Amino acid sequence: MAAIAVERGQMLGHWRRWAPVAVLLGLCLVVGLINPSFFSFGNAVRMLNTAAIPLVVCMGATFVILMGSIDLSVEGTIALCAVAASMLVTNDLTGVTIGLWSVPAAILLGGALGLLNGLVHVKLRIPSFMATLGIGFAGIGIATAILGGVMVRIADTDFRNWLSLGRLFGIPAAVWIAGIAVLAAWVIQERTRIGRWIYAIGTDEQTARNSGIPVERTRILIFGVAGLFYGLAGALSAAQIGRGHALIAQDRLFTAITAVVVGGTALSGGVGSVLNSVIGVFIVIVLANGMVLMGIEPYVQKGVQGILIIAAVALALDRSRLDVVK
Amino acid sequence: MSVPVLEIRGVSKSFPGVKALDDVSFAIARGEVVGLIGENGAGKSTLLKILNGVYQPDSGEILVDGRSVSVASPRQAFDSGIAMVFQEQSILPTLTVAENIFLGREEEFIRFGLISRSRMHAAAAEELRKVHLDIDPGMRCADLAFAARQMVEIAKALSLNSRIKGHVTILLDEPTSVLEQKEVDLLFRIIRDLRDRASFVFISHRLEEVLDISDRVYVMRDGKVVKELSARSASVKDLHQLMVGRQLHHEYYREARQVPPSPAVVLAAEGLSRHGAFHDVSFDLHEGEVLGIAGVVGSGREDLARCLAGHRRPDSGTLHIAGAAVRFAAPHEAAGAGVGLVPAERKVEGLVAPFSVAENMTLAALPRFVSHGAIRFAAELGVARDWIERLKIKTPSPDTMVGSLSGGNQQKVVLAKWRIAGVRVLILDHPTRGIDVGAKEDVYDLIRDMTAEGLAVILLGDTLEEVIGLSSRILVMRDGAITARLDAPPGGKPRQVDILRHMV
Amino acid sequence: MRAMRQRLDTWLPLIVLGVLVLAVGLYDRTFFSLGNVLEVTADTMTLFLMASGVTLVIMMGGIDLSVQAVASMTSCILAVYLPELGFFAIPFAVLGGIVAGFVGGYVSTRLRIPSFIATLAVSGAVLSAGYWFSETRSINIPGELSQKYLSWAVGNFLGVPNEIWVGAFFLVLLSLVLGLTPFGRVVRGIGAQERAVIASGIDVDRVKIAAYTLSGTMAGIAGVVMAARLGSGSPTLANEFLLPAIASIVVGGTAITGGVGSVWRTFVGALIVQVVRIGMTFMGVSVFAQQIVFGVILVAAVAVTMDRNKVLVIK
Amino acid sequence: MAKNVSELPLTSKLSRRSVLKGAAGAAAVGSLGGAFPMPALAEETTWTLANSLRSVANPYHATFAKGGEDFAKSIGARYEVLVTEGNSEKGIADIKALLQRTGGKLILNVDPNDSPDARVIVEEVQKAGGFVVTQWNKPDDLHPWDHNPNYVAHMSFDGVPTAEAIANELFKAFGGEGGIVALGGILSNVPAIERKLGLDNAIAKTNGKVTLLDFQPADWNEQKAFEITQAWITRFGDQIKGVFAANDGMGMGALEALRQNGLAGKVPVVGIDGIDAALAAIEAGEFAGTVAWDPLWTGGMGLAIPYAHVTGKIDITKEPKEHREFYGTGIIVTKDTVADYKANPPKVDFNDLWGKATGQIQYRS
Repeated sequence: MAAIAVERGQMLGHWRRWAPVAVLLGLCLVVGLINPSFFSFGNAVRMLNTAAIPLVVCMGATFVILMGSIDLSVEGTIALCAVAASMLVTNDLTGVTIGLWSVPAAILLGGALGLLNGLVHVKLRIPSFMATLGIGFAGIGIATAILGGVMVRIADTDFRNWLSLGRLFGIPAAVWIAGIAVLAAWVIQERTRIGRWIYAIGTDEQTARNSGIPVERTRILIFGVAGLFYGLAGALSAAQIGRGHALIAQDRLFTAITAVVVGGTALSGGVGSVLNSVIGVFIVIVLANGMVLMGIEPYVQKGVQGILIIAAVALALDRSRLDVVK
Repeated sequence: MSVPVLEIRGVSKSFPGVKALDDVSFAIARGEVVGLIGENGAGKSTLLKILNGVYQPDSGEILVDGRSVSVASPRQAFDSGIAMVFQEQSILPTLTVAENIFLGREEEFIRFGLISRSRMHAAAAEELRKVHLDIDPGMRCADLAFAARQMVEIAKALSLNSRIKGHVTILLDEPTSVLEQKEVDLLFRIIRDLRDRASFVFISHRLEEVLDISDRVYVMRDGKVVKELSARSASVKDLHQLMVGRQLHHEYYREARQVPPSPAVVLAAEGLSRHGAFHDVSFDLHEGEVLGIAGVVGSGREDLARCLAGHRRPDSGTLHIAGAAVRFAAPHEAAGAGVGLVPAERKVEGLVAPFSVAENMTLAALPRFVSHGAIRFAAELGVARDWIERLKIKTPSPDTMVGSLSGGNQQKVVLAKWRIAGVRVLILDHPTRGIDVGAKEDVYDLIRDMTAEGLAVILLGDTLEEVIGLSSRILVMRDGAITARLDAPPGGKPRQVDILRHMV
Repeated sequence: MRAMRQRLDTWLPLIVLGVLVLAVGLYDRTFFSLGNVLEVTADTMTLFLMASGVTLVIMMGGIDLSVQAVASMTSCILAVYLPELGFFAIPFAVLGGIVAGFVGGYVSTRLRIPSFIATLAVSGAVLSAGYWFSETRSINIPGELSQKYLSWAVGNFLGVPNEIWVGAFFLVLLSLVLGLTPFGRVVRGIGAQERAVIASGIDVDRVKIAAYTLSGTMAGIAGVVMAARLGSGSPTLANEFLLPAIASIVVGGTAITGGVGSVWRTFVGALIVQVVRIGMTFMGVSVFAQQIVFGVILVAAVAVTMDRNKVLVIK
Repeated sequence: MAKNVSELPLTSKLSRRSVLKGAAGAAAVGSLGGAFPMPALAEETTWTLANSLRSVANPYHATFAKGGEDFAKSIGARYEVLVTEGNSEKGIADIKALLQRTGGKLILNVDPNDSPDARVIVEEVQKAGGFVVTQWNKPDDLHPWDHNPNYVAHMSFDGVPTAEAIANELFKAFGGEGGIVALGGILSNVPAIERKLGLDNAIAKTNGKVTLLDFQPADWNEQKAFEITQAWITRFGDQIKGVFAANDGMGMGALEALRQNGLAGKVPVVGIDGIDAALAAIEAGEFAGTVAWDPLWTGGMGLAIPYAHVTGKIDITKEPKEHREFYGTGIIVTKDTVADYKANPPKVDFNDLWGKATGQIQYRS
């Protein structure tokens, strides 16, 4: 069958796939040249530690974005789960103590909130932007209402050690957990049915439906899966700072979306991967870390960050696949 | 006929304002290939979508092996032994070949809750072998050429054959519209090979193909089956007549109206090249001529057309419009110079579906309908009404959403858009793809009208026959270069074989 | 039937607004007083002005996340330069918004970066600019200067607060631009099917950049009005405005995916957002429940108002 | 770390009650009706009291709101809490709505979201005939005596000497010599500016013994503080002898970053606000100190003073300027004083209107 032209010239496309990594390496090089202590083992561990929670968050956010949807409930879900987790371990507010069981509890709560996002979005036919925005508001509201303005202080050393402070081979527990979360997300993406269906739905929902994929159910489930990751991020957040409160996830949302996009996942859906987001998270973290290491004037940091992010996306995003950019 | 493998009885289906199917009955015997033809809007696609579980019938029943079944989803259809190749390609570019073939039915490869890549790829390789496509199942479909994707699509439908015990039915909704002759031949060979295990329903606008492959043909019109006949005893002309419901015009391609081109050159290409697409292309385009470009997919003709219309940039070479050198960086620059493109992907590039007929018509000429910064709606409506009448566009009103019109009428709106814009050169990329016979003839008439008014047309036809019939001159392309230039005056048309020789 | 249903859809945002107003008003009659109605409307206008320009961007299927930072920055420019430049400080401040909008549009279209990221990044740069103009503090606008140059924004005319006149002026202006001009039609077309608009020989990039510029301009004007109302400029003046602004647009029924929408819908949407918020204060909803109620009502309102006629896939 | 509940400082105990209330609020979401009180059928005859603040999600403002509630209960008046959620226009619109609903019979104690808001709020309240006390933020040229009698007073805490004092506690904790890093609030916030100034003063007075290695604004955000502190540890390593945070939240973020690197308790941290977590950290020897603001007092007294005027107990227009614009008392809490502070939390006497005032507000420009 020589007559059928099988492949298209894709040299550039293959190269593009590695562009986010190149951006990350370039960035590390620049920061490292200005401040060599960037390359120390200690700093690597510290950056991994800082990246742990954003990584977990981005795993969930990537799935939703790959479907072409968006999840703005990130902060509300994390806050509520963090508050729940900290109220279920030894603390100064409630008498309930279930120790490490609070972690699965937080994860499940996150999953439930995610399902709620999905149900409202799919069943009421509301754009995910609005459904998740509303539920995000409500999540923070509920966390505030439960606490009445106080913070829960966690006194459970086990909880904090297992999720954050403890170290294995010199690497903090949070990093290991984030690593497991990334692995889980990768397996879900590559080796499960809904993982593959995410791409199908994100690329062309109608075709996905015609192929017999239960699109509505999958959408709801994916929001649920994303919620599981936010739930874990909630537990990790509580363990990291040893407290639970309604504002614990402040600024997590835009950081997460920026990381996902900088990593090369398209907001229009279908293109990208959780591994891209891992690179994206590190680009964002190195950028923030580098600002301090390089001693950039505080009030221009936001501006420099903005310009660098534009540059990173311009280099990293495989725009050859996008006919139109929205 | 013994018990049909698949039968529908008295099926009706209505959409708001339209009765798409009216008491349709239809049967397929074991191992049979049934052709299904009809103009656009006759109800063929609706019928297939009901068989495939995308739509639910309002009344009537579906029987598989004589038993009444309900087909509530594509998945259920599949489990009942019915698979479909869609008219709009349903291959997802972001997934691999293997994933596309088994999309929505991955469970057979699941071990311990996870998909086994190796099993899936092995099974996919098996299916690909059937369609003689030698590609890696792990390859992303985005990296495949268009025709190869279509073959993957066909492999996907045929995979049903090895998944289901017993007899299966495969629905093919215009599988050949993007295929070249060689691929069509291959497809037909596969269909014939599989007849002991499968039955086929075949839809195509290319009636010769339908007669070639089918045993029986159903003709539909206005949501009803108007005739069922044996393919052996029917001719293309019969089928035309039955579909349209009127006498077929004797002279299909309006050769009599082909005007001798004027000596005035409106567009001249000199040594145009684009890396990986075409190289050193030179030609003149005269006023009032239809210049056909023939070539297989991959010959570079699509890329050439898009370069001429400013959608892509050539790497080298010059382009003159009416004697002046031009370089187009974007479509709007080409349009400004009087070059328009009627794209092959009508729904994506041709029309803004939620816009009204009038809004679409004036889109390329908006500044002309503006005074003091505001659109003159009355003038716009007037022009739209005028063109609706001139092109015999069937639409309730100029304000109707264009997305609700049939394919043929949509294409006329696209043509009207460029006529209103007053282009001097119009590039037609598969202008009759997926539109029915009656509308095709209208489009041919329109092309003759345009050339009579001095427009120059570049035509990338749907079939070779169409290119020959319409063109005054024909360029043949192969592997990115022009391999032949043929004159095609009325009465002195080149034969298909003469052109094919230069194409492959 | 279909036509009637469509006509009803058009009025749904207004109906939702009416029901909400009625609910609050029946609970507390003082809500209905003319003074209060004018007051509530006037208070909504900065939100509307900020959302009005973004509406165009969202109708194209893009998004502009920089408006909050832009409004804050223009308030700083105005406050810094009003004593020096007098009246000309106003166009100068708005110019800041124009430039920011243009840059966002340029980066998004020419560098082909998704608007979400492009405008988010521009927002960072604009924030830095705001700090630079204001030397990182809030700057007072002396009363007499405000009297002299900004009374068009904060005074009264015919018993109606000037904010409403300003808001109404831009409502009409932008509605006319969107409804009557080729620009407006192309904006709508880009949201519905961008590739077809490109293939029709329209310079889409130029229109897109223009729309982003307009969005920045409106944010700039919103910043000026806000500075006039609060009598000062501050680099954080418009904080927490972004999400309510986008919520106003969506609650009005404009599809976030583009193609469908209008400025009057955003006007009504902003009023809905405001009435829900103020209504909770009127009805004495506990602050602990307010955010929850707000979230739930927003979702419910969108469920009712969204114009789904022309939106095929809801993402 | 586990501790006996009876040892908890005052704010926690108070909050425990609001937890129950909050939980009830959350439960009411299911049946929204429960969240709404019955409409007042009779015309309002008494004054409504209200505190306006940023968000009940942070402990300082939650306690501030509680202080207002305590006072309202003590006189049996109706009490409302308004939140700005960080949005100036929302805060103002809410206040206008409440003025409308109460027909102007409103006593308002407001912590404006941004200093410019204060002028608009004062003008609106004056127009409606209500009474207002502002806290923390206001433009320098806006004075209560220019809006008699409705603008009753402005209360604040002088960030400069406070920050200077707590910075000195930090220096003392590491022996008075070496480098420190400092976390600031949102750059343009008045308290953030004042606290930075106080820190600078303290450093200047050490004659070069203490150096400021780096200053970064963490926007009052503990997460940001965590990340910045991590980077500092890389950049400066053991040059860092102490961490100054412009509020306790950021201080806690810095402390956790230190803890991740085994430095908690070795590198002292100071904060400002006096939240529970900070007090606990002081007890644990990880914080060198904090400044407690007594939000119960500010939350209640901002209502008590105008109420005294309304009921004729005082005539505010005749009060001296140091009773119209005054600083409250920040209590420095360190390892030495924390036990005493927790055992004897500051008491609030609503009849002693200016007992805790510490002088008229000074303007530096």
